[in-house]
Amino acid sequence: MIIEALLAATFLSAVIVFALPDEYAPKTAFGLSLVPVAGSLYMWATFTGSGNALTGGDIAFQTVLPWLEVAGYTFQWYVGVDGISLPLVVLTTFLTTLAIVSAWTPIDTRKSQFYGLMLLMEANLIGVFTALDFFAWFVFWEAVLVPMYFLIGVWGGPRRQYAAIKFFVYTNIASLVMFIGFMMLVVSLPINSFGLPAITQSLAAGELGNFYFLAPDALAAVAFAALFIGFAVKVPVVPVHTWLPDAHVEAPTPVSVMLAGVLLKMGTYALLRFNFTMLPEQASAFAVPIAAIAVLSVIYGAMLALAQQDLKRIVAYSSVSSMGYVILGLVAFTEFGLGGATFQMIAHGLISGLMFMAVGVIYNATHTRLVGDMSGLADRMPVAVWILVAGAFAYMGLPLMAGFAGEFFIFVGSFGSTVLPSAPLFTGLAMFGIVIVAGYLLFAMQRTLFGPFRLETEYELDRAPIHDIAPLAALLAAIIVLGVVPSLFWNMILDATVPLLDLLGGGAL
Amino acid sequence: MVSVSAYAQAIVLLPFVSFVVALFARDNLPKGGAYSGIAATAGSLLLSLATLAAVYGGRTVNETFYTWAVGTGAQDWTLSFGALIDPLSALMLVIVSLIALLVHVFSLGYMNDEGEEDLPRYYAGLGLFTASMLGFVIADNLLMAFMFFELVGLCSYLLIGFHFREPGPPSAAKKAFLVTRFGDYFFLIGVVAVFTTFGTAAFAGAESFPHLAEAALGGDATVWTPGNMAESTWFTIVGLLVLGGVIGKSAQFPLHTWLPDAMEGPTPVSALIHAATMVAAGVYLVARMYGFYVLSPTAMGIIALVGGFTALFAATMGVVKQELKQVLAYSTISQYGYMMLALGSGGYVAAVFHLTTHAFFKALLFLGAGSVIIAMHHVEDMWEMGGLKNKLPVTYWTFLAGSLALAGIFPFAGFWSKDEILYETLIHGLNEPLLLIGYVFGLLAVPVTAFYTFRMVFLTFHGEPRSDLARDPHPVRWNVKGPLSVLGVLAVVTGGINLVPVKKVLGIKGIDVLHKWLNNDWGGIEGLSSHHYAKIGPYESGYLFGGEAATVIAGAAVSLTLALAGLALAWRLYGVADPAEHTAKLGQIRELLYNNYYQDEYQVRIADAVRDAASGADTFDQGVVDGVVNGVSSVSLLSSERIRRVQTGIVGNYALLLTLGLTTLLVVFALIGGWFQ
Amino acid sequence: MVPVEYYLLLSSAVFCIGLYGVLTRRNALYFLMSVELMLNAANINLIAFSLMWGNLTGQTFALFTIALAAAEVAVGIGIILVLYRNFGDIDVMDAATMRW
Amino acid sequence: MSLLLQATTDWAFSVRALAPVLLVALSGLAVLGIDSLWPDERSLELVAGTAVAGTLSALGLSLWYLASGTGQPGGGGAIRLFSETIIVDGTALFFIAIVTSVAAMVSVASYDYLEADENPGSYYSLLLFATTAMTLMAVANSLATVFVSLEMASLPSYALVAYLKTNRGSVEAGLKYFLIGAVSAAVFAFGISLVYGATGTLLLTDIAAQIGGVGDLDGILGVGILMIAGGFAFKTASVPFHFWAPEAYEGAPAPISAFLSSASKAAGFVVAFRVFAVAFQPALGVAIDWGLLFGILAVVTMVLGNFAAATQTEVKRMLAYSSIGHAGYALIGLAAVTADANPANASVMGAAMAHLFVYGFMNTGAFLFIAMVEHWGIGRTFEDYAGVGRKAPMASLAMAVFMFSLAGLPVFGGFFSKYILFLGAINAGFWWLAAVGAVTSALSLFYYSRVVKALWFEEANGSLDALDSKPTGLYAAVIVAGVVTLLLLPGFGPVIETAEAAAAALFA
Repeated sequence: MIIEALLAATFLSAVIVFALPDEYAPKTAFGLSLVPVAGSLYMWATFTGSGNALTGGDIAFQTVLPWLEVAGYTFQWYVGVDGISLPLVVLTTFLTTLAIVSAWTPIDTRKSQFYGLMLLMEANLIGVFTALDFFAWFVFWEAVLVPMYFLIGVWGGPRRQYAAIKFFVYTNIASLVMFIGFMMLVVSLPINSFGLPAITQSLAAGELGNFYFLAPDALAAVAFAALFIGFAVKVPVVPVHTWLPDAHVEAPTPVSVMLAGVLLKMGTYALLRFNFTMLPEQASAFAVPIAAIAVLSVIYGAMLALAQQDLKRIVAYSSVSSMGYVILGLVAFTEFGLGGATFQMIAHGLISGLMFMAVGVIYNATHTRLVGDMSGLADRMPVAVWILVAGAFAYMGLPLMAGFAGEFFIFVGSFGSTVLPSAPLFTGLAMFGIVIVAGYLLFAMQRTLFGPFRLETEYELDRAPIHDIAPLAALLAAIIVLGVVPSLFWNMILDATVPLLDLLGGGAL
Repeated sequence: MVSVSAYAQAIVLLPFVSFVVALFARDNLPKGGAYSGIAATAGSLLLSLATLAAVYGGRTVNETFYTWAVGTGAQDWTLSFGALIDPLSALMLVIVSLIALLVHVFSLGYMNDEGEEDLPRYYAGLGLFTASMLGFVIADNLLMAFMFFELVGLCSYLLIGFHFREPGPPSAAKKAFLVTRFGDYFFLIGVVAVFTTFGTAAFAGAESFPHLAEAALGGDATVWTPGNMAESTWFTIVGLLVLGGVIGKSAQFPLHTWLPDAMEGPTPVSALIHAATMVAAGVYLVARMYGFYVLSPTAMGIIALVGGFTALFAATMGVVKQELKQVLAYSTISQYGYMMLALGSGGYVAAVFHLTTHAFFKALLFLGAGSVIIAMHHVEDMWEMGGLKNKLPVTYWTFLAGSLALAGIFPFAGFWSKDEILYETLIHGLNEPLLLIGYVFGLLAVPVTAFYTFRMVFLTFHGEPRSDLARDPHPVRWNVKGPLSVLGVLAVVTGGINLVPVKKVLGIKGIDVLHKWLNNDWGGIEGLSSHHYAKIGPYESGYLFGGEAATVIAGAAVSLTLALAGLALAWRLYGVADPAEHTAKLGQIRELLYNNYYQDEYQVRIADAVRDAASGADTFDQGVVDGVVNGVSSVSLLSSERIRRVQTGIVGNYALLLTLGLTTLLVVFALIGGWFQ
Repeated sequence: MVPVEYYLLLSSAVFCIGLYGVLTRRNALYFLMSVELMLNAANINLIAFSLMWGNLTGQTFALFTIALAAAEVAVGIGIILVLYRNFGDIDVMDAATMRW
Repeated sequence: MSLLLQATTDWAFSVRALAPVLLVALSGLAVLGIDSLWPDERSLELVAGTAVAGTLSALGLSLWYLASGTGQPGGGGAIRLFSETIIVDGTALFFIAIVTSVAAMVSVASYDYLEADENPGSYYSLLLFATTAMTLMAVANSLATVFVSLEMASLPSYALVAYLKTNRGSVEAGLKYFLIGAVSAAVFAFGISLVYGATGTLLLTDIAAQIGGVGDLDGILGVGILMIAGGFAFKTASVPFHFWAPEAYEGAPAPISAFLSSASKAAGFVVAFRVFAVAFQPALGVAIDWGLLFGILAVVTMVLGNFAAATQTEVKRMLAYSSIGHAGYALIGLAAVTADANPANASVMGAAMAHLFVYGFMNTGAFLFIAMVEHWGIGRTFEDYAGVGRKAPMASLAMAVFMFSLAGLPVFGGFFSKYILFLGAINAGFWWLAAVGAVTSALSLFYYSRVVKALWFEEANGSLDALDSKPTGLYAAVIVAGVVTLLLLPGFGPVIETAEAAAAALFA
């Protein structure tokens, strides 16, 4: 019942914060957000699950309750975690708390609504990562979008309305495509449950029937494509990424942190859970185009980042690039590939969160994010700047920081993949991303942080307040700890991903 | 008794602790953290010496002390950190910690006494830099080596860009990191490939990748290769991929361009980078996994050619430079080219020997240059100097020792090591024409080196002072003179650790200490000895004039003659009271050399092209990719506009449309249902 | 006895005449009358078929229809009245402020 | 256990069986009586209270009957009264519940809307009589009662739409509604006469029995069925009989728009469901493939409604079109009916019924929010709605709930009903209907989110001081609708179970 308690506490916190007057909202929200942090850490400490939740592993903190019975199908309240979802839950709670603190400076209107929505989103995110019944999962999945829509639309930048609607409609249409694909699959299975484990195991047993004129093979392929498209938008991968930079640029800092840090991971998490767990053979059949998309995302995303002048846009596009690695790790379908992809979700969540937060701190002080508008900031706000530099190096995959671990696991996993033809070639191409990422981050840093001090906007620069710096430092510490001791998450991740390899007879070598 | 492995870890951790202390204690530290840094590196040096002694006593180490991540199942690889303490790494530990200590001491004079700001940041950077390099040196596997290799890169970025308030250093730091990153890209592919191929990245032991590669070539083991590629081809490719990182870090052609720019960093940092850390890392890496490289003749040939070419190529550019540190920068590139030449032509010991001697004399030269720069109030142009010989005697004499070593003049350290490189290349090249090309490059670089070295010495110290600053230089203190003296001595005597020519010509046994050291004569790790490398290596030795001793003498005579010729020319042209800019006579060639063969230009052009491509991609993304998205929405809205026009607002039209709709349905269903047949 | 098909033809003709009136008349009262014609066409059918089937259901229902038609006219006249008050005319095409 | 176990013909039994209908009718008469007895007093509280009491008691009674199994297979089966022209069964009670709950919300909300009205008695009595007629539609079991109750519902509706006598929009809306309604009624009546001609009866069950033997009269039957379908299309605002709807909803007083677009539509669907499921199912193989007919209508209605809504400038008109689109969704419940597969038929029709139930709350709530805005008088367009979220957060939050629920976001009740409807269609073999439904739903998200955007994201254009008045009745109705819409997500189970059972009984 700990998951229910966690969800209930978070929802309740959201309601409480909604009801508070503005002046109490920020600190109360922070205080209340520590409850889910503590809860998730408790789950982490007492985690006893083993194996993959969908393929018959031992699910931790599991609850199954009947919910609805409709049209011959049973809908359940079914939650639980395994080694893939637990790290993501921890990431969610941790990042939300920090994002809430980072909102103290930039958010100065309608505070109780803002923090309430943040907590509401956190609750739904926890739901996404713990739900094991499709409908419960889908409700949470979509419910994440609504607070996000408001957070961008109400507190965003000048073009926030365009960005919010684009984000909302784009990702919802993607959800619809995914939903249709999944429904085609489920109605063609001889089961009456929407429990994800049941569906996975039925598919693995080869029980898929016809869907109208579609034979099982074709159906699986169509469903795989629909699911992939649906989740690809969320990730996002090229060419369905264009909502992301708009959303990021317009979103206020804490919202960008959540968007890049956790929301994008929903896409890759779902890809792992659905496409690569339920339909591994299709994943294998489509390996080359997917790997091509992954490489395209990495390189093209990095090239786009290189062309940007807005610091936030740079970080936004670099997310596209980084998430391409995750796709590559998934498609490789090896131990280190799948595990590395999952690890990279966590790592990128922390690092992109740090980057957005650091850029936000700079923006709070300078009121500009354009590379050309400033230089030499290291002189005036040293702590923030040097943490930003550290974050940038983490982004570049500096060893002993979390990003390197994730990327290296993916690369070393995918290089020898037997599922992906020409795996060394794809891996080698994707790895070139680590050069481009260094290029654009170094260029941007050189021009904004270093050199003689200059600022085009009329603001006095002060050292950033402690509550701006503290979350940065916390994130940096987490990144380093995870980079030095990846086994904190790696072992449980591996425990949950290795069973998947049996679906394709081993994967590598 | 504390284990040697614990020593090794402590050696790395001490400077790291000084980094952490400097980072967090900041302004509360005496001398901005210099003392803690000195204490830490001194501790490291002592422990390194102890380690050296332990290895001398036969106590080597090859053990894992921290498991970073493990796989299970098919990819049951262990990604770990461990210490590999053998004669090579023990020697390198001493070099690195010694130079680091001296640089720390020197920094007291160069940074503290000069009133620099932000000293804790500087000493934190130095500490981390030293720690990273030491970690790299003790690495027992390729992944760990890569990780510390990258950290070294980070530290160079931080230290080169130390003066971030000026426009130059941040740019140079960025370039250094970016260019080496480009090389590391290949290195990383290499690491990944090694894991995939062998399932391990360990350097030593029965389950090490050089050993497995050897076994695979001998048919005693099977390894993964992509697309069933022949093993020898694949090993060559993997070796060359790793070499990418080496070329980047050791500033070999064509990735050498970052190094001269890196002179923007504080001079002690340059000394550290060039002598003992970053640039040395590349060469050290090749030596570390030499057992793998020697399995591939192609890779060896390429290493030799790149090294030989770089040695000559960089030396020529050094000839025309006007700034003291620029000359030294090109000389570094050139000297590391020699080491690569040696490694590529089977001269493992020669390369390590030159690495050692070079570490000392190049550190000496940089610190000497630093002393000059202090004296000259941070003016670096040699044409502003002159006549400093009498004003800075300690600097002059030590600098001269270093210069003689660099130029390869008997009996200074550089002579012995460079001569051995050329000798090894020659004897192996007699059966391998490719190596002979490398030998010729190396030989041609000798007089050029001597020339630019003494051009530098004469311009700086001899003649009449050419500026007011040179007439009244700033004095330097003990903390500058001390390190210079230590290194000056070393530059003179280090050659003595490996008097191979003497042994060969005169037959005196036991004076080729380094040879025996690296040959595991006092103990070492199986498979990591020079004789093992020679056994499995691709080269046969050949001799001129019918004998080993004759070949030694002939080779030494040629190179010494050439060096002296270069020195003489420099004396002739610049050893006068009021030297002129003779380089102007070179005309077009001077322009070419002065612009570094336009290497920077083309690399900048590549960077620009990439940026242009990026803007193109951006335009494409905004216009086409996003255009489609917005287009879908526009088309939907446009059709919406059309559809809603049906509702005209006039009720008569509604009745008409309603009737038409009903009639149409009637007709359609009448036809379908066949009502009126 | 007149065959039932004839009644059907008659009612259809009346229905179509009414529909024609609906489509062509702009005057609201004519419009109403045309609708009455259409309803009466239904009544003709009901009574004719009632005869054909020999039960009274159709006839009874026709009475209901007539009553409802009367009620409808009552409401309709009321609406036409307020139409006249607001638009000064009872042309049904005039009231076209809302569209699209 | 049924509350009513006695044999049919008993009057007392009939009264009890029809008690929900009668309660509404009596409250209507009471309002009329109050208004007649004290014609000079504006007793708004009294008439509104009577109306609310009448509708709420009817609602409560119908829910009680539903819960206790009255008229349902578990409680003795359908109750047939008055020579089978009236039937009280699960479907009837379910729709009575929908209609009366909408009527109750509208009655509460109208209290504020009629603050300045001279004669609220007439408004409430018309409203209650229309509600009575709609509940009668739910229990009608003969084409005669169907036609009469349908007209009884229409006539007060015309008057209600044109209720604002001095408002040109209202009058124009009333006129258009009336004219199209009159034509449709004529078409409907003509269709009934043809069906009577082909089968010789008006009772639904008898028609079903006769269809097998129509022989040469299949053409007449086919035309009749088509025309009857036209009559229902008018009532449910489906293409091509939908033309009245945008204008009527836009021009009518907003509570009436809510009433018409929710209750009236639901009533239209219940008769359509009953007539086609009970009487005309055998005709599928004989005279006309009306499943295909409704399929075509459903597709065209979904497409037209949703597309036309996308670029509206006035919120109310956008909702009007969206209401047409939702009629298209509900039509799937008829379109997916096939001649044989009974479980699938019941499942998809039950889903459509459940959708109408949820729709009753979310759509009524949305229109009542508009009523609130009309009450404030800040304008009708999207721009006029800008910034309302700041001044009236609770109501705007409820509106956001309605919009997302109408769009079918899985966060609220509208998701499940729509989803199960589409799932039912797929199971019945009509994946193309589900596909069109899904695509148009995706589009609908765009225009629904425009409202949310205007309310919450934009800065107010003008003064919003009018928002300081807090109309209690409107607020209460809107909040109730919002809470129910929210609760229908976790609590959708009883709704869909009841609806499925009721639909299964229709096909039994």
